[in-house]
Amino acid sequence: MNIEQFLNPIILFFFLGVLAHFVKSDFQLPQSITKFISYYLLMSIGLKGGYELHENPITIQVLLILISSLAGSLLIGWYVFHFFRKRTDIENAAGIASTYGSVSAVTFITAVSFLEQHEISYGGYMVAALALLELPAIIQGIFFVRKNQPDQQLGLSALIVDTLTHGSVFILLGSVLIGAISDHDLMEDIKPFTHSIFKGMLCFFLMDLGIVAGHRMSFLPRLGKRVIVFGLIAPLVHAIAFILVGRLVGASPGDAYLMGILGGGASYIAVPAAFRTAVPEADPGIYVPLALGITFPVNILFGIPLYYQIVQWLWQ
Amino acid sequence: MNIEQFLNPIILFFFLGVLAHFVKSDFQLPQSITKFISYYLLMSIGLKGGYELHENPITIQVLLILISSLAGSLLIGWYVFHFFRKRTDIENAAGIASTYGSVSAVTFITAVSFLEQHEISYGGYMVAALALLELPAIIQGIFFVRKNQPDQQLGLSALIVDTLTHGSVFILLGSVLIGAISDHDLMEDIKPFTHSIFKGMLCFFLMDLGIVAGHRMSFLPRLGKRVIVFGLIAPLVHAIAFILVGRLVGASPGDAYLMGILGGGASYIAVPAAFRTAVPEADPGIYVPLALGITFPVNILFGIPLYYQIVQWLWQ
Amino acid sequence: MNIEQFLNPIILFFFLGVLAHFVKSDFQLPQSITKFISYYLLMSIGLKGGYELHENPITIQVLLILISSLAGSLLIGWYVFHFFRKRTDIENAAGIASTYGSVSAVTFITAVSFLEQHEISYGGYMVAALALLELPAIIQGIFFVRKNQPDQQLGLSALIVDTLTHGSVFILLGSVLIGAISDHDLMEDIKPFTHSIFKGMLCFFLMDLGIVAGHRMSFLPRLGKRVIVFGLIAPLVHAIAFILVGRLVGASPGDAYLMGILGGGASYIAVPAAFRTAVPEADPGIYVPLALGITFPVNILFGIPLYYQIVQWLWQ
Amino acid sequence: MAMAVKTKLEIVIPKPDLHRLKKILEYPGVGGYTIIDDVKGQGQRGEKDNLGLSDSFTNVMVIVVCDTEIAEKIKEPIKALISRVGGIAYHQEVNWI
Amino acid sequence: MAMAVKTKLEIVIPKPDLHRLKKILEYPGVGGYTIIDDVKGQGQRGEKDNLGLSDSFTNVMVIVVCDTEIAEKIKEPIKALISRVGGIAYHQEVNWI
Amino acid sequence: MAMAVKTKLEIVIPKPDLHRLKKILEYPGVGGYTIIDDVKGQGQRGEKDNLGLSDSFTNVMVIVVCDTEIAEKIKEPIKALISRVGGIAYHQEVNWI
Ligand SMILES: Nc1ncnc2c1ncn2[C@@H]1O[C@H](COP(=O)(O)O)[C@@H](O)[C@H]1O
Ligand SMILES: Nc1ncnc2c1ncn2[C@@H]1O[C@H](COP(=O)(O)O)[C@@H](O)[C@H]1O
Ligand SMILES: Nc1ncnc2c1ncn2[C@@H]1O[C@H](COP(=O)(O)O)[C@@H](O)[C@H]1O
Ligand code: NA
Ligand code: NA
Ligand code: NA
Repeated sequence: MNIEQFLNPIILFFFLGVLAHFVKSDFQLPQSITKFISYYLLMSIGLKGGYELHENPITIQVLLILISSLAGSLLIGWYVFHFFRKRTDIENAAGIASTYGSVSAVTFITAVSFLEQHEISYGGYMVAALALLELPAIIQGIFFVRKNQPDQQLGLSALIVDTLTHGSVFILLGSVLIGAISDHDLMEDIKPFTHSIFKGMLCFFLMDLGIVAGHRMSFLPRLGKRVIVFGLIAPLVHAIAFILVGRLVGASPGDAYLMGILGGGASYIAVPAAFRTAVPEADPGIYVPLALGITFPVNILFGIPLYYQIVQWLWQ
Repeated sequence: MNIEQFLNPIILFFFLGVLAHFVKSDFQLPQSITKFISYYLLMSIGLKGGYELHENPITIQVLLILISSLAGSLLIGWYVFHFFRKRTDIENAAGIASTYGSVSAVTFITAVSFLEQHEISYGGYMVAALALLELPAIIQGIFFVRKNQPDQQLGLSALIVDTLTHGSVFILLGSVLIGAISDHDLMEDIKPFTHSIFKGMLCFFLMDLGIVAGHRMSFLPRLGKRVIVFGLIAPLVHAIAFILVGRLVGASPGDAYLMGILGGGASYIAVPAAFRTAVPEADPGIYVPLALGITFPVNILFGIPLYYQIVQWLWQ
Repeated sequence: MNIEQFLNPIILFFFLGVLAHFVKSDFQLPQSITKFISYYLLMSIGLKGGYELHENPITIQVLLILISSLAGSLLIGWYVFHFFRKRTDIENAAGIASTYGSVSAVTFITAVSFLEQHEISYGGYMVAALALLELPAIIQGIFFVRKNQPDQQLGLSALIVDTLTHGSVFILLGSVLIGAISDHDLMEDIKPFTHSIFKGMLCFFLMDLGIVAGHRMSFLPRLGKRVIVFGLIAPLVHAIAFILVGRLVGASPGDAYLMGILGGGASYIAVPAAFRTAVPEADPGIYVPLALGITFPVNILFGIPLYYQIVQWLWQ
Repeated sequence: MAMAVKTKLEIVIPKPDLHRLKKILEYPGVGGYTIIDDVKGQGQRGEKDNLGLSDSFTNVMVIVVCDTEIAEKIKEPIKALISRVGGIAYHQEVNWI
Repeated sequence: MAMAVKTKLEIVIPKPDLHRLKKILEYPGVGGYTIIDDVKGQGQRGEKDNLGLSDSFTNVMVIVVCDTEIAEKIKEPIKALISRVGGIAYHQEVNWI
Repeated sequence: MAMAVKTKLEIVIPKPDLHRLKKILEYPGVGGYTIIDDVKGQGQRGEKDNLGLSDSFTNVMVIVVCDTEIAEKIKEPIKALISRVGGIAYHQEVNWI
């Protein structure tokens, strides 16, 4: 296996953060800084996506990519729910289902910087897809819970508004929009902020996220072996399936790669936020550690280079 | 009317922030980040002004600009006080008077980036003027209150010290000074920080300010129609008057434009800070929403391009 | 004497911060921002050191520099302890000893940017030395206390782990490591973050540190004249001694200069952190004000240019 | 209102549920409240370390001083909320200055 | 001083007025205080949301534990301050450890 | 557990010593605690202004609600900790909701 990722400072900083937790370092960024940098990253990637969306209008091809990704996301949510339904209570099964059906913005951002470093292009609509695919699997998961509790209303529109206005989704969508409609000359002035310092900010952010992941890993022993094995294998299976679908619908290598990242990623920001509101009975101490403590590291360490090799091999 | 401002990402991010408030998004930057970015912006603009102050020594021409701006600022404070004196209590009339007599640093910064984008030059002393013009209208407003309360002392020197040492005034003045005396070669090393990422930081800051403005707008219904109409029209009138004065004293187009911005802007940082200390009876729930919820958006959305057209027309 | 440092914006911002404290300005950065920027600075300098460590492998020459600096650091700790042992209680004597035996990361960073501005090269191992030299004098100081309290165990390994995992030491060491092993092409992408905006961030940080220094200076009157005179003179003596040793072991001018900075610097981050844990009886209100309120300003204002002249003179 | 005896309620709940608590505190007679943002904690539901981006591991503390009869009225809905989302609440008498 | 009964005062005031409160707390016998910075709140003067740059919409909470006679002495100036600038204050007995 | 009378302990200590306090609070029967991070203060050992990078001038406040017998048990080690590292602690009765 390629060791390239082990020499990538972005990845190394993530593991430095994990290490900080395990050696009980008091190195820790205040939550305000974590928020600042995460919003910065989402704003930057959003502006970039919007900018390119403007350049390359949406085609049938693009619609196929979006629709098949949406279908795949719901399919993952559906099978994961039924898989865990037998093993845990309904709320937590739904939580895990939404986690894997939804997407991971940070994995996506890390993958985009991997693509750029290999000079592979991708469509700006993929960033819009990132924002939009956070939602459906969340709604589906909450629906699974509610249909078993006929006394509670689904409150679908409230739920959609809630998810779309969640801080991280909101700024991503807003930035895509601003990127798409802004005057391009004026956008140039922002690039030193959104582009030049981006990778450094990402290093910094991942170090911080590593600490959070380390904290969440301490919940893992509670989860049981089966669940952990799922967290290790599922991202790879989902990602490869999405890449194959990308091949079938005729996506470009870069787009198919990012489809894999969308499929393989597990959400640990939008899902807990929505579930805390809609299904407070689901325990974030289960689905967040799974997504952030296992699936995220698997994706950035092994997934990102592996999916790339698969794409190269399928498109050669 | 020119729609250019509607395609300016800086402005769009402000309105994204306002929107975040109204759709009840939980997107919100911690106050520590707001402080950090605002100090960054003030430091950057201050260094720039100081640097240019050093290059272009002060002339009679410049003194005329400063003196006429000072007179204009006091005149605004005087008429606004007497206008509102009949409609509300003395403390709040004074608060509104100081708000409009004083200046808005963020409007100024946004206007400067508008000037730069249109490649119009302006004098570094205008930044010094920004810092210095925060003060007189505040003192005048507090004087209006105190002369009606003969038992309380004016404490003029304490008041001046208080305002000049208020965080945002202090860093602006300090940076102008450092910019003026620093070795120019050493200043070059700081430019990637103070110049390159400036516009991006401004976008970020305005998004955040949009949220604050949104919050403050919820106070507006309490203020009454008359007051709101005042907040809509006053900035345009004040700005145009200042630009005309600029024409009379022979200012350059860039300087006159910024005089307009100084006249038209309403202070929502230095004034509440000073009034909380000196006149705690004045309600920041009145003058802050007026300045930030109405006058600021009017200025950046309509004022900034309008004043530019007026300047072009007057100087053609 | 050369007034160059008085025109250096980095230094001027430090004194602007000190001034902010003394004029009772409410200008103050939240602690979260202070942490963010300090971690940023340590990460940047660490990556840089690691990168260069990778380029220039360690030689006998380098080992000589490291060993003589280590010896010097312990010697300082030893004599300072015995000097203060007669004048104050054992815990505080040990605190001051560790403070001066250990090193000051911010002084080092400021000195590095001084070197770069004068285009003098230095070895990446000096950054590793900075990280490693924080430790020995701390252990020595704690040992002085413990050997007088035979009932308490030294807990040496716990102490080493504690110091090496202290936030600021941890990120510095971690970044040196990542800088040394990372793919160099990938490192290039991070440079706009770690290099271009570095000096500006340093200005900002020093302004903030100036405020903290101002606060700590208010403890100084308690310390007595002798202690203050020590804080004024010790850095110069230590630094010059270290530079001379550097000359003897055949260090390059840049390396010897930084040896001087290591010797002359007094620790106000790692030492209080370690002592709060290991010797809570020592009063940080004594050794922190001494290091931050006196020795640090002496070093950056007088030391940095003076040591440079000495080096030039010795190596000419 | 000097020296009147009042009831002080202190409530710790997960930050994402603050809006639910605020709704309860709209009860007429509750004159106000104070919010200490972003507190950490340890309880039956594990550690809240105030890390991460979803506020799922962050608490807030809310302090309400009101008349004792009013406190009696809002106690039940607060108790119900806590049993659903986690947290604690307790009350004491205080002397209003 | 173990187990002594003391009075605990809790005061919430606008952040820009903290220096006025600190001056009151310089009263001899007040051994110390603790400040919780940047709290939010709701009261008669509307919402304090801890947003913006002037600290005008930010509160602080101050906790003072002192002898009951001392508390009696500083109550009046605190009350006067609050009636001028807003906020609340109340006190209780506590057992000092 | 409704309306049970419990003891509330409030402890202010230097932030670097929080891990010591947490160890005391591992005592069986202490069901949980709440931590207010980064508080400022004034006491016998001078001002804690929450500035700087070593947390040496920063306090934390910890709130523990537990049965009165348990509180009696942990009081002594808390007192010993405070006398070593500084800070204050006190307790009161509260009514658990
Ligand atoms: N006994 C306690 N004393 C003080 N705070 C507590 C206690 N139990 C729980 N808490 C707080 O309430 C939060 C939620 O508690 P729980 O729902 O039991 O996990 C914890 O994270 C603590 O902040
Ligand atoms: N009944 C209350 N209970 C708790 N805190 C209150 C109460 N009333 C007011 N406060 C706090 O005191 C601040 C100022 O109150 P006011 O001056 O009434 O607007 C509010 O923002 C709250 O933080
Ligand atoms: N009388 C008091 N009332 C409230 N808080 C106090 C009091 N005395 C001390 N403190 C807090 O405890 C911390 C440490 O106190 P000390 O060890 O006495 O310096 C102070 O910084 C305050 O936060
Ligand atoms: Na997925
Ligand atoms: Na004005
Ligand atoms: Na040293």
